[in-house]
Amino acid sequence: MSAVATLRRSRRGGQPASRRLRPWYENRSLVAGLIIVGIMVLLAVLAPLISPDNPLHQNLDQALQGPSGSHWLGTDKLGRDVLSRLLYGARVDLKIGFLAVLIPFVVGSVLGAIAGYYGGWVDIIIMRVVDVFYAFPLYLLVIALVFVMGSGERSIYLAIALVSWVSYCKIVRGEVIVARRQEYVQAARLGGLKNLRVLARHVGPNVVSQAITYAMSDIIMDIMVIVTLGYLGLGITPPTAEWGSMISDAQEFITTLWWMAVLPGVAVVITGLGLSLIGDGLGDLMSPERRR
Amino acid sequence: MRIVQAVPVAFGVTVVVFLLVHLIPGNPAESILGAQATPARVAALSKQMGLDESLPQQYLHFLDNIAHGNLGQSYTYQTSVLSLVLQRVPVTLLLVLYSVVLMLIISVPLSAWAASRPGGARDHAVRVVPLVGLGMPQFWVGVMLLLVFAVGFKWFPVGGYGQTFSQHLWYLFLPALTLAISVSPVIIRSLRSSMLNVLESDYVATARSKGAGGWSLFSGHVLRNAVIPAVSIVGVNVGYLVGGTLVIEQVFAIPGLGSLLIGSIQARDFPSVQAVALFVAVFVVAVGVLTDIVYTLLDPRVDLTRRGDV
Amino acid sequence: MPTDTPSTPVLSVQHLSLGIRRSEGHWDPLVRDVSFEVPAGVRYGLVGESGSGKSMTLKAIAGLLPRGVEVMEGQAWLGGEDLLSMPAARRRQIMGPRLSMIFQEPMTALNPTMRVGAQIAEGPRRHLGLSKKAAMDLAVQMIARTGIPDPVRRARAFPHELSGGLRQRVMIAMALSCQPTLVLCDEPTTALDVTVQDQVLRLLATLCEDMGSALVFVTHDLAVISQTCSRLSVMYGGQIMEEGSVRDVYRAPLHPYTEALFESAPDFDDPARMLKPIPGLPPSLTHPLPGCAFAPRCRHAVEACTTSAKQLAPVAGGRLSACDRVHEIFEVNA
Amino acid sequence: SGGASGGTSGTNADVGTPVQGGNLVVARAQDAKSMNNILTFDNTSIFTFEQMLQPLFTVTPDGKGTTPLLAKGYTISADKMTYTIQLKPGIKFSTGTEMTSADVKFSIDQDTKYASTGWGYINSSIKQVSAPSKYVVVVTLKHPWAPLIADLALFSNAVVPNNYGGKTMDAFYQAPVGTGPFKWGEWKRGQYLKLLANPNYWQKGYPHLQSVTFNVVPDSNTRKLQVQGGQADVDEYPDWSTFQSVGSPTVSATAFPSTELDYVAFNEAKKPFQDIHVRRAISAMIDRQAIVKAVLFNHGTAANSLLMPGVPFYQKSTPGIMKDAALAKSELAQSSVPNGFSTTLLIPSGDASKMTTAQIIQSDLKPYNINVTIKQLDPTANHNAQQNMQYEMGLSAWTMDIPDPDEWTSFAVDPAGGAKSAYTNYSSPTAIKLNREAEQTVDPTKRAALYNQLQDVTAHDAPLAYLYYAPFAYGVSKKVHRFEVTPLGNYPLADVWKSK
Amino acid sequence: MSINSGVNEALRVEDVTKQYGSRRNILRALDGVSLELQRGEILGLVGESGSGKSTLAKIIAGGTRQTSGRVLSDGSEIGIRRNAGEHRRIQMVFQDPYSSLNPRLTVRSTLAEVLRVHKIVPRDQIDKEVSRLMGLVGLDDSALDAYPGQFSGGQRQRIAIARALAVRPEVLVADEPVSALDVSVQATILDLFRSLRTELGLSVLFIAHNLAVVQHLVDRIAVMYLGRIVEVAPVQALFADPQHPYTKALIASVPRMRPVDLERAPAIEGEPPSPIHLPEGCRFNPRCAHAQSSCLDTDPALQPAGAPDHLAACLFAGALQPRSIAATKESA
Ligand SMILES: Nc1ncnc2c1ncn2[C@@H]1O[C@H](COP(=O)(O)OP(=O)(O)OP(=O)(O)O)[C@@H](O)[C@H]1O
Ligand SMILES: Nc1ncnc2c1ncn2[C@@H]1O[C@H](COP(=O)(O)OP(=O)(O)OP(=O)(O)O)[C@@H](O)[C@H]1O
Ligand SMILES: [Mg+2]
Ligand SMILES: [Mg+2]
Ligand code: NI
Repeated sequence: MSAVATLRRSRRGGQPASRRLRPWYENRSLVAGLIIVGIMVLLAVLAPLISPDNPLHQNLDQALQGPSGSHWLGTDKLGRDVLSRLLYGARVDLKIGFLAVLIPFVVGSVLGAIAGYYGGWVDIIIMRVVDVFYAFPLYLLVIALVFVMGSGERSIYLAIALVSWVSYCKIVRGEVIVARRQEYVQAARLGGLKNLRVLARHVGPNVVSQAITYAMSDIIMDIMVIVTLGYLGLGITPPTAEWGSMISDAQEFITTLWWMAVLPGVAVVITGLGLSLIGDGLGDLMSPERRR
Repeated sequence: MRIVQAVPVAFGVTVVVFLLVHLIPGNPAESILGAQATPARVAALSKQMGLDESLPQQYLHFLDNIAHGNLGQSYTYQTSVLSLVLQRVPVTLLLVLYSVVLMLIISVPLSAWAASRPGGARDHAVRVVPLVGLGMPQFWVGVMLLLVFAVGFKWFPVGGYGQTFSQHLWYLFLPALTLAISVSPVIIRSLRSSMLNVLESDYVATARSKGAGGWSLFSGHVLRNAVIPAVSIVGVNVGYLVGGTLVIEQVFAIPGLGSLLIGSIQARDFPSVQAVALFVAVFVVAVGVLTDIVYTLLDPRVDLTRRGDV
Repeated sequence: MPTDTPSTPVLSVQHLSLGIRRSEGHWDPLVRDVSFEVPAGVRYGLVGESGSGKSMTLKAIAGLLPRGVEVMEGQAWLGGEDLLSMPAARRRQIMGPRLSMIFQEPMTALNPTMRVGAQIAEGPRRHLGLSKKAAMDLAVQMIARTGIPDPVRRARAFPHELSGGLRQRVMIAMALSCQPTLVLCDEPTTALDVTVQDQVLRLLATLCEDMGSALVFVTHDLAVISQTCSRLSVMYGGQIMEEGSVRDVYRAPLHPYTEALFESAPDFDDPARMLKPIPGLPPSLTHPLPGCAFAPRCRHAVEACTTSAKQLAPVAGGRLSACDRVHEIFEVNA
Repeated sequence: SGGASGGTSGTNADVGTPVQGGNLVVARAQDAKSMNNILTFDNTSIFTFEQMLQPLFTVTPDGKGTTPLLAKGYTISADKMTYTIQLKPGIKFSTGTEMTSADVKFSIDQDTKYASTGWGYINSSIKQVSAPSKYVVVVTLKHPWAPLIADLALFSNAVVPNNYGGKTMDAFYQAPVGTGPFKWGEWKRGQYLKLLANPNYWQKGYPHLQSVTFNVVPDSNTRKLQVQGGQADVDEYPDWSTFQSVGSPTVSATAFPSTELDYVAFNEAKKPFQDIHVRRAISAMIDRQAIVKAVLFNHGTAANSLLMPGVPFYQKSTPGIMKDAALAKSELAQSSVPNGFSTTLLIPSGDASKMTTAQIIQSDLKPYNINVTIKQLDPTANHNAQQNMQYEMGLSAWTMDIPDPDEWTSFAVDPAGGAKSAYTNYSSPTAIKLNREAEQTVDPTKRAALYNQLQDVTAHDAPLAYLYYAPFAYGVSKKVHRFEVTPLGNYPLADVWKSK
Repeated sequence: MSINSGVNEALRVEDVTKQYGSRRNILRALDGVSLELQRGEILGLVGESGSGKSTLAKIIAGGTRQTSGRVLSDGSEIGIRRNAGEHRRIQMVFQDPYSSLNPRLTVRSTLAEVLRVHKIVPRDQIDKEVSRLMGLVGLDDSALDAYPGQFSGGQRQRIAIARALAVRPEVLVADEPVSALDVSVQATILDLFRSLRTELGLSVLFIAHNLAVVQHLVDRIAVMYLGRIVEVAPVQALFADPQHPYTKALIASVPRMRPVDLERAPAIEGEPPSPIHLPEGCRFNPRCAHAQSSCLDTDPALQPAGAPDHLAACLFAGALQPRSIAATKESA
């Protein structure tokens, strides 16, 4: 009842008369995240130039060595240089992370936006489908699908895409429902703008930040999925240098040569940290009204 | 309302479970029989599996069988899948519940601690450190915990499940902890922000203006209100926890649904795979419904009949 | 009736300044050098535009400043004790029996998961040492006194089950349950309908009178002040511009800002009067100008107004104004 | 014993007097699948039911011969077509009933009956089994058959009560009854399987243990930690990579000599592997020492022959192809694809050793412009792909189940053996003839000569690229005594004991 | 019911109802509302919170569909699905200037978008038109490339009005356009509305909860109570001689600049009943000081009371004891 009234007057003067927009570079999380991920991307791009060795080059006489002058981070069980593999792994994992997130991001966001904006039956149907997929834990479906489709990069993309669009759908739908109630969206609609235009120009940009924030952590999730698939013997086809398969290869040495699993793990962690910082920062930046 | 929604979802789940096996390229009977495949056996099994029928017919059969509690025979163990799954369900259930409890024990104090000084050093620590946990594969965390607490300190057994209930609790501690560690970052983050919301809310100010402070404020006004959003977050993450058991049960040699699933997948024991997927999905849906009910009990504002259009 | 003599006010705020600490030694001031006194049993109004620092002042007194905002200097004396430098434990003892607060949004100011009776009873249990049962009885009694029908049943309701007006009555019952000497209200009726506002204002006044509690009443609505209070301060840009009795100020303002405010506000009984908006924008609190905060928008402003800081000073007849040119602009009759 | 060298052989064996009682805990990667000894193919199950079900003959500890177990002895008729076997009297099933020739006849017949789906093909030379008296069994053959006694030593011919003691086959194997040192306990599928000491065991004083528990522990690190922590006594199959680290003050890491041969199979149905030069060239490119080092951590040896050192008639001097750059070059030059080609190497997923091997082979072939793509399929699909010949190169291994080379050679070189010559389509008339002759030659010397020739021919034709002979790795608690694994992989537990 | 014939009518609402909710819990936000708006007229709409003011505004502007009834613009019915032209004719201004502008678009793009979509002016003249609009609402061109976040509430409200004016509407529906503003700016927006009416001949439906504000601006007033219009009259007539007891109470409740007697009982008792469970008979009867037994079973319709252009929905309109506003005035 008076919820309407409450909203009416509480905003009066909520903000100082002219709020200075904080420029993006003053956002500490965002900057830190960008630096971290930027370094990672740079390392990945420059891998052919800076890595000390060919990541596929085997040298069995030098297998399983600890860090040393010639191999800064040691060698794996085929005598390959771990540092080089880490650097090249960044290429594969960042690529997979971004690609695997892209399709579900787009598909999920679009469906979520449609469900949230139009509501009614469209919403009910889409959301029931989402609920169905949501009932299956990510790992379960991905593992089962990869088994069904056979291991390999393409199956992994496909399995992840099939499963993880639901999260984006849910997030974007929720945000769109909130945004739809915003007066500027109503104003746009009453201004006679077409639904698609309202969605794309007025709703979309204001709701996508949550999805992007989620995508950042989703990339990590996807890398984890790959790592776990590797553990179950379903990962990326060898001998490709890739963090997940490096971790799963090193799995048998966890109790002895522990750093072999830790190093790629650290790479994943750092990337994850960078991405979540970016996510946090973007969240702050893109929704100025949502103060932390 | 949620219960009504759960019905179509349950049907959808059966469709997905059904398609999971029937989308496999080639004749499932052949891949099931593997080494022992002779044309005669393949034909016999195809008939037994009803593969000669049309897909919708097969699905109806499948539904009919489920309705009669008949989930088929396990090819590896040669026993009824239902009994196999039912044997495992309590194990996984206990593991999941256990990890939820541990997760709460970890995240509630940490998030309260962080929320008490937002923007401070401890807040940053609590927000960032768990991220590290997010980047560690669960199996890796599990083995490390084993190494330290089971082999090193000998406080816990190295995997297994035990015989009695108290043994179960002892055996499952480390795996449950591993799972708890893996979801805690998410939970801590959202708990922290819901606690912050509560702490900054007007009614906490009101409580302060009545002279409440410290523990009486926290227990009387903050906790319950902060827990309400947390309940749905926990509910959503139960699916993730169940997914985590797949790997964790492997690492800790726990005879739950997860290890049954992985084993069955590797052995192409499709009836078992279907049954586990079905049970897990139904479980997750049930948890969703349960979460809603708990939510309603905790939050007097929610009327079960009127959710969804809020 | 109040026992204190007028010379010992219930509340005396002295040189209160609030700010946001940016870095060591650097502050963004929100409230600057605010001083006023509330005599016992008096209903005191604090009026001003949005962002003028009314709520912050009130929150500082109640010790409920939001995170980041700090007291830079000043005292707030309540019966011989400085509220601002008081230890938290002592403050908890005082909050309720000596000092209580009513908030703007009755919707959000009540704990949504607690029955209203229990919320009212919380204070008396803590401060009056009542048993659970006795405190509950008192709560029901208080509900009845606010004119809510069927108080026993209402005590068992959750806040969302009540209408806005009822919720605000519950807030009043809660604030007055320990018979405080001073009640602070922050726009208690802004969220209510006029008809309900009318009821609530009357109730608040009557109850305070009955209990002998003094009231500090913050609002942006001049008409509401005139209906409720006997003295008031007009705030602008974190400072008090003018102070005096409601009767005097409304009849003849002694500050250009007050004057402009009256001119821009519609008066229901004088529809023919043209409304005159105040030109310009409200002041930036983070970059305060050296002179009078109102100078950029003031139609009487002269060069001097923009250079030197202005102090709230007595003018005549117990009235104070922060305008240097008050004698030139206004006809001051003692 | 044979060429399996490396780790220590035998366990902390024979010190002190055996302690009676105790529960032996074996941590294994997978659960047993079924106790049905005539239909079950996986080793985990086999090694389990072998503790309960005994055949007439058994394998000697060196794995190369047989020795009577339930049988007292046997005689062969002059035409080599009839074997008359005497049974030891007084042998009882775990139920307490005595075992007689009727039980033996039933068991062997039952096995033969399931030839198409089970192990019964091993009895294909048997015409008839009869039980003329309580302790005598007569086996009549269709043709002379040298490996018969070895065949009868196979677990699928183990003796179970006549007519399954009145139960159906399925019901019987829910709780099987045999003459072995242990009897059925309980089975929590996926968790553990427990066997109890058989109080009616016919060898007095055995077994020492009161029970054996096989725990399922899928993760190899966990298995290792369990033995080291004392929660388990035996770690079945520790990874070679961590094998040395399994050893600790309380655990010995033991490599038992085996009959395992790991090889690359070339599918001759696919081009260019029908070309002998291609096969020989690739064989000469593979650095077996490197594989032994990287995969087995030097616990095995490079393989030179179709037969394994633990198998009778293994010829140490077989000229199997080893890494030889010159040979590789010249063979490739003579082949149909002198400039190299692209192909795939199929491996089962989840097998770290095969994955490592595959990567080494991939890198070994690369300099010759042979681009190998590694393709992983889950174990069952991998098996199917091989059977259906839908692969180009594949990694496989073989372990003997009976102490006679025929089990393997028939599988590997005779397309009529049902396996298309280990799924390679290899069909050499010489090899086929040699194998058939050897089967029917009872005289050991003559047999040896035939098998030597066979080993030479296959070494030259290179239908398989032999990689290495690997021993069996075990981590065994030092509290456990007399734990021995035969070259066939099984481990009799009757005289194993555990100190306090 | 309406007195004026259609010629000079900019907008007409006929017997509009709006129901929310389903089966068991039907909420009647609007229950048979009829209203007309003359050309160049500012019609005020007041009423208790939840009485359906915003709902009516949204139905008129095409934001929601009515459950039944008709909306006519220029004498022709505008359908449920509006085309761009129909949208153009009626524009809406919202209450909260902080959420009614897309925070991610500059003022220029906000305005230009509408101009482009509706092809109001040729493309090359969009910039010029944007400047003209800014002038119309009293803003400077320099503000064009700023984001809404950089403006004060009053400025934002002007921008929102400029956006509504961009399509050159005939009717402006303003839902509490000044409630969220400070008094010092409120007056400028009121002035703006007044000048828009005189300069552009706009018809405005002006919703407000502050009677003092309405009094200053509007020509006629409609009072709503629980989904019904209970009284409509020219502004002077309404304040001078309110015919419906609710209107009387509303007027008596307005806080005045002059001190009043707080001891006097409030003008109205109780809270508005739930719109889900409407009372039988006159919906104001539970709170009405004049309620008779006939009020419990007759639901009065809006009919002339006193003057022909003064309508009230009370059985006793005109016959009630005048508790006149004049009395209060004199005492002040
Ligand atoms: N949590 C906060 N942190 C920092 N600054 C704040 C905070 N809350 C309010 N402010 C600022 O403090 C100043 C004074 O705010 P205050 O709430 O006292 O104004 P007010 O006079 O009560 O206005 P209103 O009528 O809108 O309630 C404003 O400029 C506001 O932006
Ligand atoms: N989308 C909706 N769904 C359900 N009920 C609604 C919806 N919108 C409005 N209502 C209800 O319809 C009634 C009329 O609401 P409306 O917003 O039109 O009132 P109002 O007169 O504008 O009130 P206020 O003065 O508070 O703005 C209220 O009871 C409200 O709760
Ligand atoms: Mg305020
Ligand atoms: Mg409204
Ligand atoms: Ni075998």
